Amino acid sequence: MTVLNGQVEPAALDRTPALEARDIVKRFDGVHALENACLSVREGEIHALLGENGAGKSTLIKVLTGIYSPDSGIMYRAGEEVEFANVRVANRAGVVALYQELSVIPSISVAENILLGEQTPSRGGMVQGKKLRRRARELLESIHQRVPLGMLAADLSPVQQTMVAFARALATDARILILDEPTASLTDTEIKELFAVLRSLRDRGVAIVYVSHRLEEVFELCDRLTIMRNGQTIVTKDVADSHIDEVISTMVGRSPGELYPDRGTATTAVALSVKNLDGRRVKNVSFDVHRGEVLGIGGLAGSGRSELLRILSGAQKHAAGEISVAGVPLPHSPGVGRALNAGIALVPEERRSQGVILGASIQDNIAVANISAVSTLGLVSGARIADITGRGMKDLQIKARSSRQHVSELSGGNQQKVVLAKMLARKPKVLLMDEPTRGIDVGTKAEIYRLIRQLAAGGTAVITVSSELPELIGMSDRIVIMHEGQISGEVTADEADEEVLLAYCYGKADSHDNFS
Amino acid sequence: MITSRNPGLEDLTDTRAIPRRSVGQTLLASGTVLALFVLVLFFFAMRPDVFLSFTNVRNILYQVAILAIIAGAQTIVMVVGDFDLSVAATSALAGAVAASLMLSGVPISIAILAALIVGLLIGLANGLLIAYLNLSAFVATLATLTSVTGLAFLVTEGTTLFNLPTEFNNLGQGRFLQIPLPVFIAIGISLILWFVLRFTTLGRRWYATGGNVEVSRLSGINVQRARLLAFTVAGLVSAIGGVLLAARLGSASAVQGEDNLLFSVAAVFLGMTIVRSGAANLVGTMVGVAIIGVMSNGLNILGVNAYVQQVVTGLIIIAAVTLSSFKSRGR
Amino acid sequence: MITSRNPGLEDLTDTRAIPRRSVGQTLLASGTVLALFVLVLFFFAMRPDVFLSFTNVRNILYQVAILAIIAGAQTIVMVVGDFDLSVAATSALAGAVAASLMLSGVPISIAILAALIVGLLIGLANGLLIAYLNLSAFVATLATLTSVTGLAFLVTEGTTLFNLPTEFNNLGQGRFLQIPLPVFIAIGISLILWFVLRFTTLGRRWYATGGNVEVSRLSGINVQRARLLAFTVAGLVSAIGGVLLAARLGSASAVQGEDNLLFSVAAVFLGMTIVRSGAANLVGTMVGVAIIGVMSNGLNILGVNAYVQQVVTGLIIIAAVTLSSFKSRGR
Amino acid sequence: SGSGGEGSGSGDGDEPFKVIAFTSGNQTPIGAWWVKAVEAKADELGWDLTMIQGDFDFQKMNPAVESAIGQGADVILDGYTDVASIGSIVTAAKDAGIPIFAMDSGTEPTDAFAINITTDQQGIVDSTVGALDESLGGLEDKTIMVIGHDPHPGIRMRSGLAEEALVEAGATIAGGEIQKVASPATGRTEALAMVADFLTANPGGLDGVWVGWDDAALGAAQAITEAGATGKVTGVDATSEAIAGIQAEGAFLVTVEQPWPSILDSLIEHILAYQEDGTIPEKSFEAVGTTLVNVDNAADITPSDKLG
Ligand SMILES: Nc1ncnc2c1ncn2[C@@H]1O[C@H](COP(=O)(O)OP(=O)(O)OP(=O)(O)O)[C@@H](O)[C@H]1O
Ligand SMILES: Nc1ncnc2c1ncn2[C@@H]1O[C@H](COP(=O)(O)OP(=O)(O)OP(=O)(O)O)[C@@H](O)[C@H]1O
Ligand SMILES: [Mg+2]
Ligand SMILES: [Mg+2]
Repeated sequence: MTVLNGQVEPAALDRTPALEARDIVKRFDGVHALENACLSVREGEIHALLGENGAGKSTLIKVLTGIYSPDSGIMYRAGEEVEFANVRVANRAGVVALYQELSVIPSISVAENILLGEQTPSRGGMVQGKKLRRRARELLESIHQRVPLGMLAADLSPVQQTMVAFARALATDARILILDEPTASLTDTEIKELFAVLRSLRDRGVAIVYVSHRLEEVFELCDRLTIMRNGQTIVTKDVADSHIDEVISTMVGRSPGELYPDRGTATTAVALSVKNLDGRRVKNVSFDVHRGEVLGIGGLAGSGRSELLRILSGAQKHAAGEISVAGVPLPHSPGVGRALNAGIALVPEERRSQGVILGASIQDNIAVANISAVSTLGLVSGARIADITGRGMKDLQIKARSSRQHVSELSGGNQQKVVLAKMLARKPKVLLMDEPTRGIDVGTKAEIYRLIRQLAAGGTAVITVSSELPELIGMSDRIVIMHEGQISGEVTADEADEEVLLAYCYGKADSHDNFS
Repeated sequence: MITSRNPGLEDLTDTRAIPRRSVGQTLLASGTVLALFVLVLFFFAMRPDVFLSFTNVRNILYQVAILAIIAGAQTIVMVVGDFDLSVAATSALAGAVAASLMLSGVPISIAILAALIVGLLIGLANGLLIAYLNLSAFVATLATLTSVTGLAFLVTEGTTLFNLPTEFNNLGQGRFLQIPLPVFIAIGISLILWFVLRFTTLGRRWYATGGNVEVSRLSGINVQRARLLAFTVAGLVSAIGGVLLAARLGSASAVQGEDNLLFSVAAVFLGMTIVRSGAANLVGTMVGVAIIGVMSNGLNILGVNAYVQQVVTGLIIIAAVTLSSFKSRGR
Repeated sequence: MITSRNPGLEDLTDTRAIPRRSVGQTLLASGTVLALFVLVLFFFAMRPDVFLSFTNVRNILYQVAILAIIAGAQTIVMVVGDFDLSVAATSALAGAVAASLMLSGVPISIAILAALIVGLLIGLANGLLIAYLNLSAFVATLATLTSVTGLAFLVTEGTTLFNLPTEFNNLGQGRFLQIPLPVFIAIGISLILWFVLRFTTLGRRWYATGGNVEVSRLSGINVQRARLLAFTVAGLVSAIGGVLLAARLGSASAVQGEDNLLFSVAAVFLGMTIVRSGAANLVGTMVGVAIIGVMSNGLNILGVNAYVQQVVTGLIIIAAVTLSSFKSRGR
Repeated sequence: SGSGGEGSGSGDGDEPFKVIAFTSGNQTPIGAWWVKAVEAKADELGWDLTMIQGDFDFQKMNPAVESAIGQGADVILDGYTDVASIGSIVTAAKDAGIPIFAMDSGTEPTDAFAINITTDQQGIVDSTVGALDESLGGLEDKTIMVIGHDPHPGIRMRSGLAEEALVEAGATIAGGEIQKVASPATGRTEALAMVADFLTANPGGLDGVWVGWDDAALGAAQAITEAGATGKVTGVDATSEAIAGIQAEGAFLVTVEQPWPSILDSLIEHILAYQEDGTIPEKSFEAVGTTLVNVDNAADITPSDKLG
């Protein structure tokens, strides 16, 4: 591996790159988001852009598409120096991006979402409605999606929203297509369809930049990769010449340990018991979790996992059923406050809309879930907030300038850690985590797995929902699978393999016995 | 590997087969429209001889015509997700400018043109402050409201300007087929705005911007220009309303039509409840305007004391909106 | 404990070691505060003999005391991310209730208590509509504004009630150490609100709710109760302002202090520009109130024509806010 | 007298006569005229004048006036500001021992003022109701609408008197009570809608509209004209628009001219007497007569918005 500090490997220069960025510097208020970042992508390749959370990938993309103007650095489009004043200019130059965690406009229809702005078919300022729907349908069909065109985007599931946003990116005649963690909230069918589309685009000569924390995907899909660390480009090389461990160690600047820590030994004391729970999407669910146990919950998108966790955490009302913590039954639909006091804490699925207050500081975010803990007689103690924040930031290695930095300025992974920190400060008996590693880099993932284990070792019962089967198998002691709101199967981690789990995911509950 | 289908969604093999609710269905499903019907029925039951008579319906239309225009302006701004507190002040200034120019001998058409340009410029100023200098719409238009009212006082010298040319007054007081001209003008402007919002790329851009500025910006919409245009159009339309109000009253004062501000906002809010997306929309606004018009006319006809009317007006607005929020929560 | 470290991370062993900006630094860094200084300097330069004299400063304080209280109420509601358009109307009704009870022989303290309860109940109604029935704060308080004004007209029978007991009037007109009592009361209420917002769990809950309702709910905050409380407190504080205004003027009318609505919103908005987070905050609001007070007093002292004053007021608000938006964009 | 202004007048002994003048209504044409007229008089008489304009915002005006009082003055001049709204000023003036000379500042005698000269409300009502009576050929069984505006004490008082007079003359009050306009800013449109709606609900059922001030009367007249009805409208104020309406001989029947310039003149006389030797007027309340403006004398009347 040729590590050239801040330099692109000479091999990359043999053809005129479709898009090249050299020595890009971008600072925010003292944060060096990019420090001599370089990227060079060729026509007809899928180019992975890798790096841990906060490495500067999203910032680089925003510079490449004219959203941020760099403090210094040069960009070339097909060998010509360019400056993109705004997104439109970049789009017209054929550079189009699907941005991280920004997808659809909820209040307008699917078709309108797909063909926004300059893409809207029009004549003389008038929208051509028929053409709009036809184009939108074609685009959706090209990614094998069937979403009603007239539906409001607000009514779509998260998966559908991502696919609609992807269709929008395809609507532009992109010569350079940049995708910032497109698969973070997708399940495997969509991922496969996405990959097929990306490959066919590549074959048509489109240059694709692909950001993902799922390295298996990168090795399956990409031709070359660029690794960033702390705002700098560390290396660009062919995927064929790379090994996954080496990529990881380059990303994090040290050699990777085991991704999944060793399992612990669960006790037999029941921490959480759920009996005959019924809700909108959840039907007759019963199970127990023990102290010190890690229970994984799998299933297809929409199978009701998130709703189950939301009911358990008191965030959503339910129709019937009983929940008890350490033998003590909770009142019906207790509300989040009482569930938290009883020891159930939820790390929700949608970080930005449910997990953190973006416009508030890290310490204020942590305080929100711990108001009673940091106050006496209704008065809040700044020292105690600083104390639990300091501890949380240290324990979870939150990367930030200070505890007063706004969460909106943190990278996705660090935002997720803030959510974890605020809930862990409650010292929950039962920790519910909905897709806790979505959008999180491998290094941080390993940290979170270790943290989960460590919590379990301390007696916490942990329930994690995940759509990634290897993750489910790797970190759980026991796995239950949901199908259309019901538990369709349960296996211990030792006997789990992906095939069995998949069968349960589709509700093929033929084989096993031990349903609770 | 997990493979999945679209969650919880009926299998929609043909996307065109989705039952689209017709406009009629949408309207009937809305609590706000229901509230309007209830009001009409109530007043009709109380005064069957009068309330739905031709004269009275014409009366109602005449009384709300200018509010409808101002509410149309407000709708556009609220489509892009902002507010305009200066609509009524702008309309008053436009009326005052037209009147004062006509009184000083300027031809009617030029005076009207000047008034419209003044409205347009105020809208432009609002738009620049909000879209390009990133001021909050609330502060910016609050400030404009203050300054513009001051200007209107300066233009009118604090008095009521009158003795406007008859042809000008006819614009507001003339009739065609027994219906006052302002009603036609209000309908015409509403249709144009409805058309622009619904069928033009500009309208789409406004809705996208109002739905989510950031996504719109990242999708290559020039959101700054979209917002600028929305405020400019609102200024222009408000000015039309103001000129018409001056013609309708045959006079112009600095505070004329002040209550159109709050009523226009109320109308748009009432109208927002009739669509699923909760976005401002012209049909809804007109329903809101109708509620306000019917309410005030009906209470007048019943001879309800003015102060009690005010109390009741507030309660009816709350009832209408609550009704539709129950409805939509039912989903 | 987790052993891996994030490379390239400053060792944050002690987060408290982060340099904290002092209140003074924060204030000085803000364009809005700068605007206030510029205004003060300008008027001082124009009339050095008068503007900063004890009498005039006292005058300014006296003139803004009640606005400061109402703006405090507005701040709380805006902290939870809402608006209250009914603050001024509530204050007028409270003053009217107190006055009318006193005139009918009810003891002063009971009359005041009743007025405060009326304010509290209006706030409660707003809160219930908004937090529990999910009405938009804008519509709900717009409706309350209308109804409450109607009630105030009914209570005063449209007139100005006067001849209030001297002890009552002293509350608004008396002095202590040469400073009028309302100034002390305004300072006291502001301090209490500032303290509540800053140091109590309730304040935290309000800020969290305003930051993101859903996140707050999922963090175990009873957001409905938080919003209900915010509106209720705002109603109560507005009522205090209203009672004080009645005592200050020695009279009560239905529309008394109407302009406190727009000015209170303007003050809070001006104040929001002084903090990084852009959230409503009491210190900022007081800076906003000061800008409004200095501006209006200064222009009066310079003998600026009333209409021109209005024009200039709008321009100064725009200038102040623009100044701070430039500052913060510099980042 | 006067508690000694700070730094005013460097000459010994004969400091200029210090006068504080205030009005709440400077955004009305009459208010604007008053400000100019008082300033002119002060110039002429060599007064040291402090003029405070309140713009109906007592929260702002009262402290300004009181602080001027605190700085000392000989006389206070109140134009058009209801005694009800200036309780705190009255108190401050009493404490400082400064008399208030007022015009049109309340409808009843009060010891708040050294004198308050206003117009004779009963006279206004008598002449306007009389004109209606004459024009309609008697008021017996006629339906007359009375439009008032409570916050203005003058309008409120004369509306009440008009209601009494009309009932006494045998007329029916349309709607059973005085119709109230809520805001002066929208008075004309409110009155327009009120009359239009009443006419629809009771076609041909309105013989006349008695309105407390011209702006709303113009709206009422317009409603009658538009409905093609025959009723007559009376107003008060003698604005140029009302005078023009009367001259057009349409629905607008009469209005009333209130002699503000001569009232101001006699108020100044009283002040000069006080300046001379501290004479306080004998009566603290004076209601002067007004002129009915009808089609015969309309051309000779100076409109109230053209005084300045
Ligand atoms: N608007 C901003 N203001 C201040 N700092 C910022 C801002 N945007 C990004 N940063 C900082 O810049 C650095 C790079 O962030 P960026 O979002 O580019 O990381 P990333 O590689 O995309 O991470 P992830 O994988 O978590 O998405 C981070 O330290 C982040 O805190
Ligand atoms: N078809 C849909 N339409 C609208 N919203 C949906 C749909 N499907 C799922 N959602 C939303 O997504 C969230 C998760 O739903 P649910 O609990 O059923 O799914 P899940 O098993 O967690 O799957 P995933 O979160 O991966 O979609 C819910 O809050 C739900 O409102
Ligand atoms: Mg990123
Ligand atoms: Mg989920």
